[in-house]
Amino acid sequence: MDVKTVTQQEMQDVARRLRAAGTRLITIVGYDSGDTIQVSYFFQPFPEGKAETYRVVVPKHGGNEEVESITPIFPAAYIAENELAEMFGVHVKGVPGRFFLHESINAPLRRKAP
Amino acid sequence: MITLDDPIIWKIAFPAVMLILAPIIGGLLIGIDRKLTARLQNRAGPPIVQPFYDVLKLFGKEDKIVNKTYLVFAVAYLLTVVLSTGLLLFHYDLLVITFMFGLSFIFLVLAGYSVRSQFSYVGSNRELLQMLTYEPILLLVVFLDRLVTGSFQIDAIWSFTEPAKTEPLLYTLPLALLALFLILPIQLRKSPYDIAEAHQEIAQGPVTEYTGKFLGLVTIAHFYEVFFVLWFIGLYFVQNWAVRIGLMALAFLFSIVIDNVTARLRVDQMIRQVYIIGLLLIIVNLAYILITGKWIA
Amino acid sequence: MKTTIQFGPQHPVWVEPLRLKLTMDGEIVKDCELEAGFCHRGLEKKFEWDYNKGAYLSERICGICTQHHSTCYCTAVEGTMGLEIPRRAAVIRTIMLELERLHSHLLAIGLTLESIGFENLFMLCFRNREIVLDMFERTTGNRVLHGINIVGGVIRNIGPEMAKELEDFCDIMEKRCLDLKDMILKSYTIRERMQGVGVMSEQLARDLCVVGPVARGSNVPYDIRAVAPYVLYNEIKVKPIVETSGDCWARSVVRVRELFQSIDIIRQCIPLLADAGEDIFAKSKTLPEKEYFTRVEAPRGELFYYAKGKKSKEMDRIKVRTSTYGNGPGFVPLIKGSHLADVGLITITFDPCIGCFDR
Amino acid sequence: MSLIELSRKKSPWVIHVGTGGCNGCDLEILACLTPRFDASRFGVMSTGNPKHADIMLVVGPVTLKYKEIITNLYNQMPDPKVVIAVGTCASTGGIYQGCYGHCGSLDKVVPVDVYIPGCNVRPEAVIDGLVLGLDILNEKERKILEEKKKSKGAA
Amino acid sequence: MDGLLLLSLTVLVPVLFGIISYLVPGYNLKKYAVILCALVLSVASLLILYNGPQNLTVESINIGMSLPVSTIIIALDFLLLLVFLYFGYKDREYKVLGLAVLQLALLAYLELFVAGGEEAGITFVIDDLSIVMCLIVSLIGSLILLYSIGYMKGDKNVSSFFLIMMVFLGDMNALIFANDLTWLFFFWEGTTLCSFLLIRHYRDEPSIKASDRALWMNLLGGIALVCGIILIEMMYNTRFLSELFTAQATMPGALSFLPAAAIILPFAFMAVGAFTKSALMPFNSWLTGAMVAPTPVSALLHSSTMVNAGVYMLIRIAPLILIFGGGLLSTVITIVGGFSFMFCALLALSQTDSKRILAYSTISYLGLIAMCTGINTWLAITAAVALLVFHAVSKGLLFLCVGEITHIIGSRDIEQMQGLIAKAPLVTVITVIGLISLMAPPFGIFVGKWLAFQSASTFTQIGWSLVAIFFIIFGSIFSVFYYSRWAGKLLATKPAETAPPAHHDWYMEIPLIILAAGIFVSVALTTIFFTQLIDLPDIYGQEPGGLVVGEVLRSAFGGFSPLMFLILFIVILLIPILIIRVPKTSLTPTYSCGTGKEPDIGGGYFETLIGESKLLKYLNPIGILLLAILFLAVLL
Repeated sequence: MDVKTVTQQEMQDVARRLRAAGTRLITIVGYDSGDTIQVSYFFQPFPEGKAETYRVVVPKHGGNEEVESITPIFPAAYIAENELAEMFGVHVKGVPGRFFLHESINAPLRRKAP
Repeated sequence: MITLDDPIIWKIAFPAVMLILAPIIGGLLIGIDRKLTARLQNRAGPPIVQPFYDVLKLFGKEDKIVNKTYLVFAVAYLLTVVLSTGLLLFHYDLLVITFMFGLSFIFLVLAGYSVRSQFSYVGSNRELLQMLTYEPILLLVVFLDRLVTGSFQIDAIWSFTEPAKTEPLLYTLPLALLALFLILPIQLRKSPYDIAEAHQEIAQGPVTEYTGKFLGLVTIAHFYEVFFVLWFIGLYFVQNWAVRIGLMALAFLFSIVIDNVTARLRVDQMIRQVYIIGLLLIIVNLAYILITGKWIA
Repeated sequence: MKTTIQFGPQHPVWVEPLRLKLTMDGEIVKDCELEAGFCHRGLEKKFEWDYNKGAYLSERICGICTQHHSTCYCTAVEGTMGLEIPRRAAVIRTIMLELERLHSHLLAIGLTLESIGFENLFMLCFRNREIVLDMFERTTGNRVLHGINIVGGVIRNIGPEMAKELEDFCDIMEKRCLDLKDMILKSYTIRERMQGVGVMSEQLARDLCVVGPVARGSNVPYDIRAVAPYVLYNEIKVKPIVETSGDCWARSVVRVRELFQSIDIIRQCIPLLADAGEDIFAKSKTLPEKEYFTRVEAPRGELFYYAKGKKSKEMDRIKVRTSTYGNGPGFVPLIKGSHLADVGLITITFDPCIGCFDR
Repeated sequence: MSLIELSRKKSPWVIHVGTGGCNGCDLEILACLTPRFDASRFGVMSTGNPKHADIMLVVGPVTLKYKEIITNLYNQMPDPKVVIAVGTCASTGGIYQGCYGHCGSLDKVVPVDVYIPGCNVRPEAVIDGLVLGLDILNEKERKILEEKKKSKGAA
Repeated sequence: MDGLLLLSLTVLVPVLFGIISYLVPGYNLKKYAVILCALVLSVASLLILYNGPQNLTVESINIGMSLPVSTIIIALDFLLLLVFLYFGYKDREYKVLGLAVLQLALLAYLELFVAGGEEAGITFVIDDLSIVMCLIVSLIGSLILLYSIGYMKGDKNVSSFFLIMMVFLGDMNALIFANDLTWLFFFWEGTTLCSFLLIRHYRDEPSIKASDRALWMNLLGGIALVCGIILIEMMYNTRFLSELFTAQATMPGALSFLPAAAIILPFAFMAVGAFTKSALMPFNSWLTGAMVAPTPVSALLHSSTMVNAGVYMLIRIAPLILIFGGGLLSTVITIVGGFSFMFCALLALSQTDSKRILAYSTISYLGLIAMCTGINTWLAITAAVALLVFHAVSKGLLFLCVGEITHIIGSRDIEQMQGLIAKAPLVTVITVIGLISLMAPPFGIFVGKWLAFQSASTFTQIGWSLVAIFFIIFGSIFSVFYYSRWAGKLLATKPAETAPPAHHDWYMEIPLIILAAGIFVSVALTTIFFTQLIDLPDIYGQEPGGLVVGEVLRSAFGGFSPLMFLILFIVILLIPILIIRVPKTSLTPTYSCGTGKEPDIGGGYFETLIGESKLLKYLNPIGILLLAILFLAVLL
């Protein structure tokens, strides 16, 4: 699988472009590599085409990481971004960030920096 | 020496015995209903006496109570249903019986309203809408009946249907009977019009908050209701006892079959359908009565 | 003042916990608020262990589409390893997937019918479903959680005798499904309740990227079996079944029609078993530090697994994006403005699997 | 055996609570009520309302979010009541042990009377468990009555 | 006892006390005047009941010198119209101005050109109907007076309020007894003035608007009435109601272009006048608007005085219509009444404001009464009188309850009344009794509906009978709907809600208790009431076998015993109330799907379907159409 790494700003443009082309959002996957949080966006061109993956790498700084939301562009991203926010303890702009988890649990998938 | 022909037997003893037997008959009918439904669904189903097991068990349970008001209304509901059944058996004025039966529903509705519970509330609202739906049809049938027989008294209706006098009411009011069949599912709380106690939407509607004994009382009231509704249908149309019981059985089977081949409809659909079809049936029947001149001013 | 209703987490119509807070005006729902997470166990964290055990864990994300979960998981892990599974394993997986679609759709149809109070057909659906479960029991030894997928293939073979039984099963099933179809499609009350209720327009379906029968019911022909074929779907072409009206009726009809599609696929697969070689699994390789994602068309729609290996036996990250997750944003706008009586119906026609949704 | 005790054994109304399992056991409970297994032969009725129920069938490990809800439901059930943990995860936590999102087995939250093991359980096992629960119902009622008598005597 | 004395006790004494209470300073003194007035009025009405029917002639009053009453009344009549003119001018309400001028002209025409010589006649008739009406006005009116002592405490216009209230009662009594049509017209307009002044009691924008609307609609009714009187004098050559029974109708030359059947025309005019006063369908808006007035005023308007005057008039003219062959007119009255009954009940269904619900329900029940007068048989008129009585008691009670509830919770919205039983048990229970008495057997309204149903079944033309039955059935069901919903709201409590100590104002609560007891007593006395107080003109004949047999009400088709059912009803509710004990330990919260959250409940008024804005735009034109049909029915 080939991944295109983009900046947050570029991601917004990409999302807009893909939306205009009728692409579907599959999901957003977060991954904590230790010192960065990688946010991967998976898209499926529709009706046909190969799935595309874009990745935004957010460097960690103590729980104050901010990720731009693509929910305004892709309404389908709402739950995924929520989950991203609550599982990794990052802030996704304009998303409440509490959906699945009990209030006693915080950012379970976030790892300690090595 | 009292013989079987003695009017006392038929005027007092028989109704009194039937009033005592009514919940048992009603319960057994529900048991048969559950068994038949199960068989229609390829299941073995509970034993026929299952409703009595249920009620007895409920009397052995703890009461979890929300407040006193709704319990009062539950008992009032039961007593009113018993009262209207009694009035029916003792051949009181049909109009009054219909209204008393309506009163029992009002008590049930008030019971549902007075607990401030989400499902009771919605259930009571729906119960009222159901009343709004079936009561006009019921009253119109009663009115048609009066039009043909010239009285609201059951005795008069029965003496009217004596074959010596004229033909059975069934011949003059066939569509009214159909209209009664139409509202039968509402009164027996069966699909497609069992919306007030729609288990899948609002738990048990107005009955949601009852536990233990009081749920048992409400269930007994339901037994009476089943008896009442079927007796009411059997009341009208024929004099012959065998045919009358056959008619009741037909109505009962009809309700079971309909219950099994339909989905539950929504409130608005129910109101629309019952009003349109029911009123149409009644108007056509009325026209028939008027045209053939079989009415008494 | 409005009525507020807590619809769930425990509610007679729902097998699984989900909470809808409904604000009502009379019978009409004015506002709907969704709360999930009552099933959230934290499985994505749990997946960071031995990749072989992961197959069993993935089955237990959801007990209805276990085959799809484990197939998708195994494919993802196999993808990171670059492992090619034997053809026979692919055929068996395909048969199992389609069997599972049968039972899942029967369940969904049955629950839909129960939610509108049609108990009789609900029972019929479950009766038919029992035959599928019997078939599972014959082939895998289990009724619900089958546990036959491992990384590299499957652990249970389907022999020639079993293939014969499968053929018979297809005949019986088809006949029964035809009966069921007749009963559902011709029932006046069902049509009355479902047509025009919970309409998801095609535009909304595309905007919210809903998947599976929900999307296909709204005239969006999105089926992973056609879009990105896996296991055997390269050979067995699948034409997405679509309905145009987008209401509860359309979603249910899609499911009913897919029953026959699945039976057809199973029928096509059975002859392939004969000349598919004898191996049912390939020996697995070491787990490289690579990432891979796979998708399968679960009964409820697109199921997505993202796998990232570590240089050990343990996985580094597994992300599960289930079909209900994709459909999740869909039912809230549909419930707004509907009748209270239709709330259960609308949600059930989405066939929500909260175990999947919350993980 | 009094009539009421007999009917208690003949009429178990169940409430089915899915707390966060995988659905497998939920489906088998549904299967219990449907034609093949038909628990309604024994008077079992699924009420979905704790206030009407005698037996609570709990499926799955109790998730943190569900903990409070299951206590609420349990408290709303009138005595005598029986709680049955259906499946391995309700009994012990099962495969989910160690996950952060749940608080382990059911008996940490409410008292459990019958455990039905199996991942997932078979419908036969569920029916068996229900039947076991029936005897406990009457036992519990006797105990409650005794306690009442005792407290009356003490007073 | 001297009838004249009693008459002046019921008519003049309230006016006198009103003036006294207006003049004396301080709330306490006013209070005693009011209490005294209420006492005298009640006693006087009971004495009238005891005294029985008689006819009275009042020609002049002796205060030092002899004054002819007719002249005084005519003078006052013109004065009254000038007052209307003044208010119309003051409020720039041109409808009022125009109508008042028109009425002035018509009245002048009546007095100058039509009125025959000063022939003497019976000026006041005390018969069974007027005794019943007098009892309603005086007893319920007195209770409302008592109640308003508590309610109006601290109001700055309280002096004029009491004055007008008492004048209103006296005026109403006079209206009831009046036999001379010109006098009746004066008292009729008097009620218009009093209600107008009471509605604008608060002198703010909405009250002034509402009062102006009430005024112009009632002036319209006044015009119809005066037209009716003119025509009666022209066609029947008499101005005494009692003489109309034996009058010979002749078509005067000036009206010879009308068909012969038009001799019924004056009654059509009078019926329209009655419709406006009773706020039946096209005129309903003045009564619903009048809800801005203080609650005792609403109670007075709705239960005992104003609106009853309309249906009273209908009951009065019903036998005349029958005598002079106005079958078609009766039918139209039936339709108008039934139409109001059903659709106002439907409108009430969409309301949340308790006073508006009551207002619509009043209109709907008045519609039912009007419908009965339209059916116009012995049974139907009996039903009408019964409904009039029972409705007055229940509705008076409910308005007073709403007033008290408003004092407690500061809102008239029934949504805000949820769980009131925990806060104010007494008033809530009384309200619920009032609500149940309006919908359920065996209370008075049910007796009335039952009679109406019976009489509709015998309605001579079967087609119209069916329409009447249809209206009765649907109207009743709708009423049941909104009343039980309201009662349910009052009763909806949370578990273990404790009541804060309620503040008791006995001036307000004693009338409530008396009226609530009155509901039960009135049902218990139903049979006596029917045997003793219903004496209808001979034209109706007598129900064969009589209505009452023993304790049983009996019609040609069936019968039932109100007393027996009342006892059963009380037993049915008392048994559980006495038996059920709720131990504290068994209290649980309600089932909320396990969340343990208390739900909000409310809403569901179908505004989008049957809201005022939706329905009225169709209903008002239909109402006007029906009025047009009414005249057509007379003329064709």
